[in-house]
Amino acid sequence: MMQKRTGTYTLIAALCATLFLLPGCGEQVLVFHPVGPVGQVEKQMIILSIVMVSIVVIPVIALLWVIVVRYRDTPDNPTPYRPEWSESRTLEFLWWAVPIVIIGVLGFVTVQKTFALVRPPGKVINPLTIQVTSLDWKWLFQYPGQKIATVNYCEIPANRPIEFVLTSNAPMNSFWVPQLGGQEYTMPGMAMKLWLEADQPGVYFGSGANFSGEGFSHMHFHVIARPQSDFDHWVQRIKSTAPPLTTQQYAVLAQRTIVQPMSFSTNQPGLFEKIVSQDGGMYMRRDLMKGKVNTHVGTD
Amino acid sequence: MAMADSFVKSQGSQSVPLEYTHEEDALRIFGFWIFLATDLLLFASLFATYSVLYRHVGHGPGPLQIFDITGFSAETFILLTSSFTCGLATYSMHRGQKAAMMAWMIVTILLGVSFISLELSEFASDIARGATLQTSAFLSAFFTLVGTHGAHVSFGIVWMTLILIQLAIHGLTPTTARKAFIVSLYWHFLDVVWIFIFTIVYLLGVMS
Amino acid sequence: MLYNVENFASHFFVLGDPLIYGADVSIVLVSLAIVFVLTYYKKWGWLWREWLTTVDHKKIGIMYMIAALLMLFRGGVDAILMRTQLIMPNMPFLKAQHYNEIFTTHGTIMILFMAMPFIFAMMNIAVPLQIGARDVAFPYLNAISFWLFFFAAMLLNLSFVIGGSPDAGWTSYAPLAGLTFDKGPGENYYLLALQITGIGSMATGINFFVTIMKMRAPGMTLMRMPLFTWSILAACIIIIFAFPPLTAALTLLLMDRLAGAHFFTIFDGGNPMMYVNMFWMWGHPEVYIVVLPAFGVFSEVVATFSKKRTFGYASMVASLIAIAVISFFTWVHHFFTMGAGPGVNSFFAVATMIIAIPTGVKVFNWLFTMYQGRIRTKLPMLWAIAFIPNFAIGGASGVMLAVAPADYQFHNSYFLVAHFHQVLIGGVVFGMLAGMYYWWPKMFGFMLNERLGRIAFWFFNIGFYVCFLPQYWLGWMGMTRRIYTYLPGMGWTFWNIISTFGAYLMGVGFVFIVLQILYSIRYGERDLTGDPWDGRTLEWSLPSPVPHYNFARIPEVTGRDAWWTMKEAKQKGEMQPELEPLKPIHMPNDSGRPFILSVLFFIFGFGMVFTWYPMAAVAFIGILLSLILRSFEYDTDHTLSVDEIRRTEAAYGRV
Amino acid sequence: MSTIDDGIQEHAHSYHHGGPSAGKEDHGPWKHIIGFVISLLFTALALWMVVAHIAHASMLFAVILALAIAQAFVQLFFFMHISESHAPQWPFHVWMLTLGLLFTITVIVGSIWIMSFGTESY
Ligand code: HEA
Ligand code: HEA
Ligand code: CUA
Ligand SMILES: [Cu+2]
Repeated sequence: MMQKRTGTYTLIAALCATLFLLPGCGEQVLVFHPVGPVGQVEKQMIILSIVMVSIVVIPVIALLWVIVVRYRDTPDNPTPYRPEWSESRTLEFLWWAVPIVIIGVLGFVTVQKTFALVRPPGKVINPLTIQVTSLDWKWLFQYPGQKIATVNYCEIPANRPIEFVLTSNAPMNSFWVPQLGGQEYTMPGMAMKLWLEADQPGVYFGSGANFSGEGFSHMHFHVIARPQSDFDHWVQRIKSTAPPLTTQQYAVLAQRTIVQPMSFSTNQPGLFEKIVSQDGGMYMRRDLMKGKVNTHVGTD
Repeated sequence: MAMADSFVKSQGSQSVPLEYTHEEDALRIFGFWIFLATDLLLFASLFATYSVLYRHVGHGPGPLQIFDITGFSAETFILLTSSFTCGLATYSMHRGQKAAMMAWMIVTILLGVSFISLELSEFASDIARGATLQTSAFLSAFFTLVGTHGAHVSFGIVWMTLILIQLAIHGLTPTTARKAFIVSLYWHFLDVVWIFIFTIVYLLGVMS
Repeated sequence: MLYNVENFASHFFVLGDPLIYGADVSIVLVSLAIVFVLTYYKKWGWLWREWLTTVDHKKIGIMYMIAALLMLFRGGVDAILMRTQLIMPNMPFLKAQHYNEIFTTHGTIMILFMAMPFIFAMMNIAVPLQIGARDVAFPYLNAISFWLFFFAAMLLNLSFVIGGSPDAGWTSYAPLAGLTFDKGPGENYYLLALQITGIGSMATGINFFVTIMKMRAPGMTLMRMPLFTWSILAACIIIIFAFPPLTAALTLLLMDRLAGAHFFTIFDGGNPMMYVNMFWMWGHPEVYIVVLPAFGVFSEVVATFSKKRTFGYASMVASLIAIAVISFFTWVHHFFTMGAGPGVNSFFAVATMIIAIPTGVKVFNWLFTMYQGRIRTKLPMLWAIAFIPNFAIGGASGVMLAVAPADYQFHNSYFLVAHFHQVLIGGVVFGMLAGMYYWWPKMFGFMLNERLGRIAFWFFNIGFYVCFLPQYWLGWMGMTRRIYTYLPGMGWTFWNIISTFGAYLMGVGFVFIVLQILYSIRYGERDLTGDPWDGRTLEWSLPSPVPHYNFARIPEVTGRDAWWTMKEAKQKGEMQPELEPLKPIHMPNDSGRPFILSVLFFIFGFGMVFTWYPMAAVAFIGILLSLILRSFEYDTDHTLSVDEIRRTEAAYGRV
Repeated sequence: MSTIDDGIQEHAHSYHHGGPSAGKEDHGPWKHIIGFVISLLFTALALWMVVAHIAHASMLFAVILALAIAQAFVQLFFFMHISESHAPQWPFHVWMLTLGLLFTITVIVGSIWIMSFGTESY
C-alpha cells in the first residue's frame, strides 16, 4: 500500500520535472536571459532569492512528507506517540532564528541593490535620453537629442546607457523590456527615469505591463539594439525620410487606437514636457519648476 | 446579549456607573470604543489625502484665499464649548440629575447646530467665490474632509435629539444612560477630530 | 417613444453577446424555479421565519457558507472562461471588453464575495461555540452584516445583465476607473457594492472582537483560547483598522465619478497614485484577513487529526499578532515600480519579508504538532496536509516578490498571478474547505461522504499545480497579466495549454464537491455523538446540530483544549462537578429589519449606480428611518424557560 | 456567564476617575472645567502663534501640532473617561486606540513620504 503510493508520487514528480524541462530553458525565458547590466543584477537577485527561500522551503516539504508517512494512525504503527509533547525551547528557537538570518541576509542585499539600481548602470559615459509616453494604446518614443520619434518600436545603440524618461498621456501603464531590465510605471503628470543598457545588439521584446483598458493586450513593441554606427545610420534615415511629428499628428496618436510601428522626423521640441506638465502635472510642478526636466532636454 | 441575563453586577450598582450596570450595556460601550477606532482610521485616510493634495490647487484658489480666520476660530470655540457642556451632561447623569443632564444636552445640541450653520455659511461663501468641490484637488480634499466631519456632527445632533426624547419617555435607566454615554463619547471624539482639522487644515492653510 | 424605450433598454440591459443572453436566460429560469419550489412546498413562511429574520449566529454562518460556495462557483466559471480564452494565441472566444469584465469580476468576487463570506461563515459557526458563549455580542448587527454582504453581492452580480460589469481590474486603479476613461455604470457597481459589503465587514470585525474579548466562558483566559478563535481575533483587528482606508478610497473615487471631484483625475491637480496608495493600505492587510482564519482552521484540524496538543501554542499566538500588526507596514510592495524612491522601496521590502518569519514559525509548529502524533487523513486533514507545501511555495514566491529589484521583473506578470493564487487557493480556499469539512457535522448533524470528497480533493489539488506552476514560468517568459490574447512565437502557448488543462481539472474537482454534498444530504451518515472527530475544543461538547441557545449550562474551563481536558477527566473517572440547575436563558428576538435595511441599501446602491438620485434619496431616508425605529425599540429579547431548555436537551438525549 | 477580563473571576472595578459613581464620591465638575480651560488656552495659543507668526513655518507647525495632540489627550482623559471600563488597568479599548493611533500616523506619514516621490522622479 505505502509502496504503491510512493511510486505514484515519484511518477508525478518525474512527470512535472520533464514537463518543465521539455520545451527548453531556452532564450524564451526572458528574465533569465538578460542582455544588460540592470537585467543581470535583477537576475542575480532572483537567483539569490530562490536559493535563500529554498533553504527552508525544501526542508519543510521533505519534513512534511516524512512526518505524514511515519506517524499515520494505524493500529501497529511502531513510532513513538507523545500526545502531550508540545513545547521545546530549542526547536522553537531554531525556527525563529533560521528565518531571521535568511531574511536578514536577503533584506540586506535587497536594500543595497534597490539603492544601486536608481543610479545608471556602470559608468555614465555619453548616455542617450529617450522620452517614452504611453498612449491609448501605443508607445511613443521621442529622441530629444536626435530630433526623431518612433511609435511602437524603438532603436537604441548597444553598449551605451539609455536614460528612459517615462510618462503617460492616458491611464497609467508600465514600461517593461524584460531582457534589458525590470519595469517602471508610466504615469500621467509625472516623469520617471529608468536606466537601461543593452550589452549586445539584438531585438528585444517589450510590453506594457500595467492594465490600461481595451487595447492593452496589443501594447507590445520591440527594442532594437544596434552598434553605434548602425544606430547613427538609422537616425539619419529616419530624419531624412520620415514625416514630421506635428501637433495634429500627435493629436491623432493620442486617440484610442491600435497602430502599427511608425517613425517621425523632427520631434516637437517641448512636446514631452508639455505632456508631463499639462493640466494634470500639478503634483510635479515643484520639481518641474526647478527646471530639472529642461536640463535634460537635448543633452545628447 | 445572549448572555443577556439582565443581571446586575454582584458588586451592586453602588460602585458601578449606571451605564455599566448591565453586562449588555457594557458590551455596547466597549463596542463603541472599537467603532471609534475605525472612525479614527477613516479620518486618518482623509487627512492623508488632504496632506498629499493640499498643494494641488490647479487653477483654483489656495487655502490663503478662502480661509477666514474669524470664521474657523468661532467654529472651533463653539465646538470646544459643546464638548464641555456634553461632559457636564454626563457628569449630571452620573449624579442622577436627569433634568440638569437634559438641559446640558440641549445646550450641546444648540451649540452643535450653530457650529453646523457657521460651517455651512463658510461653505456657501466659498462656493459663491467659485471655490467648489469640482475646482481642484485641494478643494475636493478640503470639502470632503471638513464635510465628513460636518456630516458626523449633524448625525450626532439628530442622534442626541433622539436620545433626549427617549430620556423623556423612559427616564434615566441603565439603557438610556448607556445611550447617552455613547453619544457623549461620539461627541468628544468629533471634537478631537476637529482640533486636528483646525490645526492641519486651517492653521496650516493660513500659515504659508 | 418606442425608439426611446428601445434605446434605453439597449443601454440598460447588456445585449448582443450570446454568453450574456445565456446568463440572462439562466438567471430568469433559476429565479422562477426558486419561486416555484417555495410556493409549491409552501415554504415562504418558513424561509422568512427560519432564515431571513434569524439572528442566530449558526444560521447566519450557514447562509454565509452557502453564499460563499455559490460565489466560488460564479468566480470559478469566470476563471474557466478566462483560461479557455488563453489556451491558444489569438483565441477567438472572448472579446477584449468581455475578458476585462470577467477578470475584474473574477478577482472582486473571489476576494470580497467568496473569501470574505467564507471566513465569516467559519467564524460565525465556530467562534461562539469555541469560547462557550450563547451568541455573539451583537446578534442583530450580525444579521445586518450578513444581509449587507448578501445584497452587495447581488448588486455586483446584477451588473452582469444590467448596465455592464466593471472592467478596470479588481484593484480598479484610477484614472482608468475614473470618468474620463470609463464612462459606463460598471465601475459604479464596483464602488457601491464594495462600499456596502465593507460596512458589513467592519461591523463583523467589531462584533467578533467584542465577542471574543468579553464573552468567554469562565476560566477561558486568553491563553486558553483555541487557536481558531485567536486567528479570528487577529483578523478582526486587521478588519477594524484596514477597512476604513478602503471606505475612504472608494468614496473618493465615487465622488470623482459622480460629483466631479478631482482626487484621482489627471486634471486640476488630482493624483491617481493616491488611489493606488490607499487601495493597498487596505489591500495588503486584506490578504491576511482572509488567510489568518485559514491558519486558525489548520491549527484546529492538525491538532485534532494528529491527536496531539498544538505544538508551540505561545508562538502560534505571538505570530498571529505579529502578522496582524506588521501587515500594516507593507502595502507599498504592490507598487515598487511606481518609483517612490529607494528609501521607500527598501523600507517596505524589508517589512514585507519580515512577515515570512512569523509565518514560517506557524508552518514549523504545524509540522511538529503532527510529529509523533497519530495522523488520521480524514478530509479536513487531507486539505490541511496539502496546504503546507502549497503555501510554502506560494509564500516563498511572495518573498521573492518582496525583493524589490526582483519585483521589477515580476510585477504584473504571470509570476505574480501564480503567487497569489497559490496563497489564496492553497491558503484560503484549502483552509475554508478544511473548515467546511471539519464543522459540517456540527452545522448539519450529518457526515459528508468521504469517497467523493477524496476524488474532489485529488482533482482539485493536482489540477491546482498543473494550472498554476506553469504560470510562474510564463511570468519569467514575459507574459503579463490581464491580457486577453497574445501572439504566437513567444513560447507561451505550450504552458498556457497546460495551465488551462489544470483549471479544467479544478473545475472537475469542484463538481465532485457539489456531488458530495448533494449525495450526503440524502445518504449522509448521521452524527449522533456530537463529537465525530474526537475533538478538543468546546464546540464538540455540544450535540449536532447545536440547539439555538448553544449551551444549556455555560461550561467551566480549566485548561487549554477545554473539551479534551473534560473528556480526559471523565475517562480517569475524576469526580464530575455537580451539575448546576438549569436557568432561564435570555435570547435576542428575531427581526426582519436587517433584511429590509439591506434591501434599502441595495436600492440606494442601484439608484447611485445609475445616478437616479430620487430613488437613492428615498432609500436613504428609509435607511435612516429604520435606524431610528431600532433606536426606539426597547423590547429586543425574550426568555427561554427552564422547561423549554429541558425539553430540547432531552430530545438530544442529554439531561 | 462570560468573564469580562482575562480569566480573573473576582475583578474589582477600578475606575481611575472617581467621578462616575451614582451618588458616591462627589467631586464636582472640576475635572471637566479644568479640561475645558486647558483646551481653550491651547487653542487660543495656537491661533495666536500662527496669526503673530512667531516662528518659521515648519517650527510653528510642529508646535501647533504638539498642542493639538496634547488637546486630544485632554479630551480623552478629562471628558471621555478613557481610563474607565470593566477591565482592570490598561483595558483593551485603550490598546485598540493606541494601535489605531499608530496606524493613523503610519497612514498619514506613509502617504506623504510615498507620494513625495524620491530620486527617481524628475
Ligand atoms: C492570502 C493571500 C496572500 C498571502 C498570504 C500573501 C503572502 C505574501 N505575499 Fe502576496 N499577494 C496576494 C495575496 C497574498 N499574499 C495577492 C492577491 C497579490 C496580488 C494582488 C494584485 O496585484 O492583484 C499579492 C501580491 C504580492 C506582492 C506584490 C507583487 C507585485 O505586484 O509586483 C508581493 C511583494 O512583495 C507579495 C509578497 C507576499 C509575501 C512576502 C507574503 C508572505 O506573507 C508569505 C509568507 C509565507 C512564507 C514565506 C511561507 C512559509 C514560511 C516558511 C516555510 C519558513 C520561512 C521562509 C523563509 C525564511 C523564506 N505578494
Ligand atoms: C480567492 C481568490 C481566487 C480564487 C479561488 C481564484 C481561482 C482561480 N483563478 Fe483567479 N484571480 C484572483 C483570485 C482568485 N482566483 C484575483 C484576485 C485575480 C486578479 C484579478 C485582476 O487582475 O483584477 C485573479 C486572476 C486570475 C487570472 C489572471 C487573469 C488575467 O490577469 O488576465 C487567471 C488566469 O489564469 C485566474 C485563474 C483562476 C483559476 C483557474 C482558478 C480556479 O481555482 C477556479 C476553479 C474553478 C471552480 C472552483 C469552479 C468550477 C466551475 C465549474 C465546474 C463550472 C464549469 C462550467 C462552465 C465551464 C460553464 N485568475
Ligand atoms: Cu465625572 Cu468626569
Ligand atoms: Cu501584499
